[in-house]
Amino acid sequence: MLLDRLAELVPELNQAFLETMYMVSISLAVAIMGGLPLGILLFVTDRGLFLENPVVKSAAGFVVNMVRSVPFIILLVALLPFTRWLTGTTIGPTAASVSLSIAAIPFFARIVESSLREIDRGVIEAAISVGASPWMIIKDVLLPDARPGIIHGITITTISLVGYSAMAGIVGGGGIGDLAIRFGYYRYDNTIMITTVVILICLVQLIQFLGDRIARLTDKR
Amino acid sequence: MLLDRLAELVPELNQAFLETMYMVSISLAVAIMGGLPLGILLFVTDRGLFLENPVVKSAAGFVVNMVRSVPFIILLVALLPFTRWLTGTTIGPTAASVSLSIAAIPFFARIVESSLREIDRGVIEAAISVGASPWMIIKDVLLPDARPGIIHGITITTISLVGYSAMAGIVGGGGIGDLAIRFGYYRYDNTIMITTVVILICLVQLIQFLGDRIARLTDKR
Amino acid sequence: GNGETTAEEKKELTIGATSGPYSDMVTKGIKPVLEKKGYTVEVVEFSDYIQPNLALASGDLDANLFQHKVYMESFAEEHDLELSEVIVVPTAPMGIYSNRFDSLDAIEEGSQIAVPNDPTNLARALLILESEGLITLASSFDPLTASERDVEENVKNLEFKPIEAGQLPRAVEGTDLAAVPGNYALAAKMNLLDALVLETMPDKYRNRVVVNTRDLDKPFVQDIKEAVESEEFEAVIDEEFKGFGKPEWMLERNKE
Amino acid sequence: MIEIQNLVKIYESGKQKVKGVQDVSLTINDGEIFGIVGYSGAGKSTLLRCINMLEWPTSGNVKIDGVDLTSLSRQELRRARQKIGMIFQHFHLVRSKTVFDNVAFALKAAGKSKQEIRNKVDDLLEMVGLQDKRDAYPSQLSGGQKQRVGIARALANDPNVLLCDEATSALDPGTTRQILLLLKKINQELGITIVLITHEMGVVKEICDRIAVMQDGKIIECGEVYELFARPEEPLTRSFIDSVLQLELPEHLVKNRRGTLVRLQYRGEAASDTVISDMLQSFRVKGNIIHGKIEYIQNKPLGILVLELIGDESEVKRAIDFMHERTGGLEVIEHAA
Amino acid sequence: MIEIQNLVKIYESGKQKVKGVQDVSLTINDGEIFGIVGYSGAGKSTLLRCINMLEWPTSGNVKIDGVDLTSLSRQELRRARQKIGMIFQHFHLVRSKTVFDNVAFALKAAGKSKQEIRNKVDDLLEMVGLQDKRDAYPSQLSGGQKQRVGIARALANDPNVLLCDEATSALDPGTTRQILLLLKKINQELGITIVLITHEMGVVKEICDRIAVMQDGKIIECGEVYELFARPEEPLTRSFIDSVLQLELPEHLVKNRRGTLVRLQYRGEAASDTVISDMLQSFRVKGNIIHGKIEYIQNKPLGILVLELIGDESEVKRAIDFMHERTGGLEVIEHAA
Ligand SMILES: Nc1ncnc2c1ncn2[C@@H]1O[C@H](COP(=O)(O)OP(=O)(O)OP(=O)(O)O)[C@@H](O)[C@H]1O
Ligand SMILES: Nc1ncnc2c1ncn2[C@@H]1O[C@H](COP(=O)(O)OP(=O)(O)OP(=O)(O)O)[C@@H](O)[C@H]1O
Ligand SMILES: [Mg+2]
Ligand SMILES: [Mg+2]
Repeated sequence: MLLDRLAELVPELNQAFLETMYMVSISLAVAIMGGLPLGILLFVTDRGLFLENPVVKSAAGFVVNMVRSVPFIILLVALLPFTRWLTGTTIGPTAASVSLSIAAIPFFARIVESSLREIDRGVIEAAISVGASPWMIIKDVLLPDARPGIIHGITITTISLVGYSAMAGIVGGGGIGDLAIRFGYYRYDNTIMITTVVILICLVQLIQFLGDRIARLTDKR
Repeated sequence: MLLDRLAELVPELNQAFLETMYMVSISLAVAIMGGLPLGILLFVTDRGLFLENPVVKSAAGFVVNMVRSVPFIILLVALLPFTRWLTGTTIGPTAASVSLSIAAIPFFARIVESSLREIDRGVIEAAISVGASPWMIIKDVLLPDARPGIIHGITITTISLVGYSAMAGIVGGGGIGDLAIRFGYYRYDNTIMITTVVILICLVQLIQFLGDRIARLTDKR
Repeated sequence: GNGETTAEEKKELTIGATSGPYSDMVTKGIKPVLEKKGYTVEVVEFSDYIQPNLALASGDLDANLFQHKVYMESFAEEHDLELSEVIVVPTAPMGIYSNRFDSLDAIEEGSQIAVPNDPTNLARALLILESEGLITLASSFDPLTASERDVEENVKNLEFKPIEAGQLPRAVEGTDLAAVPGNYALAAKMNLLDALVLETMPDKYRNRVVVNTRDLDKPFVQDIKEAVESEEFEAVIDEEFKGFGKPEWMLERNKE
Repeated sequence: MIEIQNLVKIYESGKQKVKGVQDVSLTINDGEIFGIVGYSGAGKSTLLRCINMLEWPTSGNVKIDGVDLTSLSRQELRRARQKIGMIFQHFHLVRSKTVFDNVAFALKAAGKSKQEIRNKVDDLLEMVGLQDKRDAYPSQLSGGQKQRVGIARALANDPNVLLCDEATSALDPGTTRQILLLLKKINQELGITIVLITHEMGVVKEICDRIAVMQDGKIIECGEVYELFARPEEPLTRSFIDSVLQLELPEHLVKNRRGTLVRLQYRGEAASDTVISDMLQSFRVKGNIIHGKIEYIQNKPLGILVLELIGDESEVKRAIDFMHERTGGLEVIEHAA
Repeated sequence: MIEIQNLVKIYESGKQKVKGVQDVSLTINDGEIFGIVGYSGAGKSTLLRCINMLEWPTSGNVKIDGVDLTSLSRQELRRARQKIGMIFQHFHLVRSKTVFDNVAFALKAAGKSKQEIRNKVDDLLEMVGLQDKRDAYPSQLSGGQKQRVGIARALANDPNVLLCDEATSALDPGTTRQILLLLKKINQELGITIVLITHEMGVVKEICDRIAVMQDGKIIECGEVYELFARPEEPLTRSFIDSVLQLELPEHLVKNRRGTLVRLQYRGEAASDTVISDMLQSFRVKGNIIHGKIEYIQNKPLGILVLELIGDESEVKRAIDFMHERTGGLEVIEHAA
């Protein structure tokens, strides 16, 4: 009976899973594309670094903190016009991805900044001493050396996004987490709730496993 | 007129602010007390480390990921019996703090793990070579050397908690974020919305400032 | 929803509803009938009471089902929208539940009452309490922005605890009183008859299908209306939505 | 006594295997100062790190005073390590602890009391000349200062065995000498066994009793310092010794010589002989000492003198023959033009 | 030409001020190999780091070929630095890049093409003997191998000035010699100015033209290597030179001496004189050379011989007087018992 129930759910779970993957991938991609440069900016403009610039540093820090301060749901509403302009719709996974992405950028930026801080200053000095441009130092010294830390940060961000994507339900985003909430929370359907939670656990374990694996492979220390 | 309105709001904002502080402090304290040991455990039982133990490592990793996979709202529901047992109630800021704490522990644990990974292996070796016990290595080498990273992690966690605490509204937790959602979002009260968002931004800036400050002071590199 | 296609051709509908019985009602009761009429229907679930209207207004939805008349009107006014109702559907009555007190009279001074934190549902809770003489509401009371602040006189000094509506059934155990929307009470397998008091629900507080006024004359709106009026729909209600209070038109039809 | 038996350490990185140490067997006696020299990458650090099990051997074992370290429990191994001090090539100080706390850590690890720790650390810092940097953090120290903190830490628990990985290579000659004197002193007074890796043959000469020369993970030559300096067998050993005993004759000397250049080897007691004096007084040649280097290693002289003999050709030849007879080690470099 | 004028560098850590370099003025000529020596913590690294502005001076300035580096724009400073190679005391390699990529980075910084980079890096690796470690990561290298990567990187852009902070202290004597020969070669063939910090006076002796001795952030003595070795004025300088030229007479020699011990100084051309020979042939004393060390620095000999003179007391005295007359530097250590 339980199996019947589950069999019946398969298409729905399937779709929800795809929606989750869709939202998480988009937001992760945007978070990386936006958060990485922003995190680097936060780091290199810091005191004592090669692009020291208190004004830029404070401005970037302020923007990052501002986005991080606003509760997700408010951010989501505030972003609706932008979402509409960008995706042509304000509901569904695509629309949900917009706010997820915007929320993830500053989070990831902070994590990148934190990883970069762990780099040995001596190595940066060595790069400065060969006359490398800031861009080269970033590309060929900071990023490679912080890579294991950044990959850990990506893992943390991805898993946070999986969690956050459950909130996509507010705008009808769908996904596994939303399914769990819609059925498990609102409809007291334990079968779906447990199934979805198990799927989420597996997904997160997989993400963690891959993240650890890649971090280990790229860790040349 | 606007000023009148604001003056009228002061007691309410005040209470919400205190509620936020209350929830964030409790959950932060629990996150640190729980996440720090857990993060250390994840690190020291890893391959090549001085308490290498694949079984413990996998078990701890599994538990951490499990908690992280479950959407916050489901976690909150799942924890209701525990919350009631612990606090005697399932609504209000104290009850909300329980689920916030439980959600923050594994998050912070991963951040701690990530910071510890940045420690130079040679320093750990030096500690091993003087015959220090694992406990001493943790206390006197790992924690001091990872301190700036851990403090950054605490900043990130605190700011995330401020954001998450808005969800405390689900169980009537209150707080600034909830106020923003209830009045600003549901009831279109822009005065409250803007006021609360400004308060949140200030709060987050303050947390970031303090975090950066302390991290810098403890950074002896 | 493809708002741009001409009315005659429109065969693809997107209907929004809140998570729970109302989206189930669309999926199980309305969608099959519409599909027979040749429509393809997509149901979008929301866990929120603002987005379904905004999405409707923006054309992302063709219709939604989650709100009562008073809320719809206030919302439309507040947001300067042209919304119109299509037809009222069966709605589960909100009830005040308690594990501590057997009757409203037994309620002690200063008891805690968990109420929904969204204005739609909160308004209904406040109206029940007012009708039972436990509170009086300010003249400025507006269902769109109702909050515990609208309480003028609080006879038993009830302490209001706004929490998320879906959480209310779970709060019955932990608080003195809880105002639980009927749909969630049913989902949580609570017996509506256990309530200390149930909402006496005039039609204006029953949920209804709502569309943009500009669409009101379009065939698909008519088809939605027909679907709700169909025998099949009522059969589904009787089968799967036991305890939902039927609207007047349905009751009258049955009387005939 | 440290007994190393058939020690092998292979590093596996991906598919590649790098041989760190290949089948090394070695016995280091109690109270000995044992030097390890060799090219960069020869496996010296790896060998040293296997002695206190920082690097777990791929095969073979290490016994200290008869106890096989690979067989110990974690707890026992910890206790054993407290009596094996180690000075690292790259210092490895805890960045967030002051100089004082870095040294105190070792004592805390051994469970010493606060008072004991305070006194001992202050003594140690005085010994390495860092009292005034007591509260500085590693990042505020120069390379040599860091190295000295490492030395103080290694000596903190009065170890029986001290492992030094290029302990003085970051130090100026003055400090190096101080540290070497210190090592010698603790070696003699407390009987501590010292194993030291160094690149400076001067250090070997000054304090080692025996040395091992490593190449490609193997020990290619091992013996008493004097013996090795006096009669190196392997070309590598010879090239290392040259850095101390080498005499490079400036070209212009060879070119502008007026007589015959002979190289006279001093080895063992022969050095204190009066051969040159006797020769000069027996033959009619003028002897000009143009280059020379004599080292006293373990109180025995070892060295070379280059003489220019000016005089009648036959007389010079007789003088050379005379010296040949008296000493074994005479070599004619350039005959008179 | 590197002109350092009134350079001051003060580190501020909290309220404390640490003086790294205090008012140093110095001119280093083109094509010169300039050594800097001094105790650990004397400020050598700080001074060197001020030359390419890695450390921004607190006051004073540094001109290279007449250009004041403190006045340059970021862009110009970058270009200037490409022509100032630097070898770091602690290597500072990018951990996540292979040996090849670490060296290639410097060339990329200078905007070289892929092909050029490949050829040049391979040449450089061959030069420092690391072809087989081309694709290894820094963590898989021994200390000396890392150092050699750093050297290759510093030389990559054919710099005009090379700053070396203990470039050879992690290297075995064989590799050290190779690297020194290399430095000397590039200095002579390409006219590169080299400023090097070292703790090994042997290195100074072998390749430096001039040296500066630092103490407490100041230069206390500076001059031609031979001059400084021959006539050190400061006690610190003398103590450093001792590490190369020092003759410690083993105690038993002094105790068991049969005659009078005299120390004969070789300085300049005097060394090639026949004073000992003449003395021995003029007086009835036996001369036994028991210790000695002669170094050729910049092709001029500098050294000491210790002679034991055995014979009649008055004859010995006359012999000593004779030698006194012929050379300035004679010292009687111990008279016959
Ligand atoms: N972790 C590692 N992984 C792979 N190979 C390694 C590792 N550590 C050392 N090696 C290799 O092992 C060999 C021996 O290294 P080791 O550090 O013992 O040399 P060493 O004799 O101490 O050299 P040096 O004098 O330069 O310090 C080298 O070829 C080195 O590349
Ligand atoms: N970042 C810093 N903050 C504070 N003090 C510093 C810093 N760097 C160096 N110092 C101090 O400046 C002085 C000079 O240091 P420097 O590194 O120049 O010495 P050094 O001559 O290179 O010594 P070594 O031979 O040991 O490398 C030392 O007393 C050191 O403690
Ligand atoms: Mg080594
Ligand atoms: Mg230095």
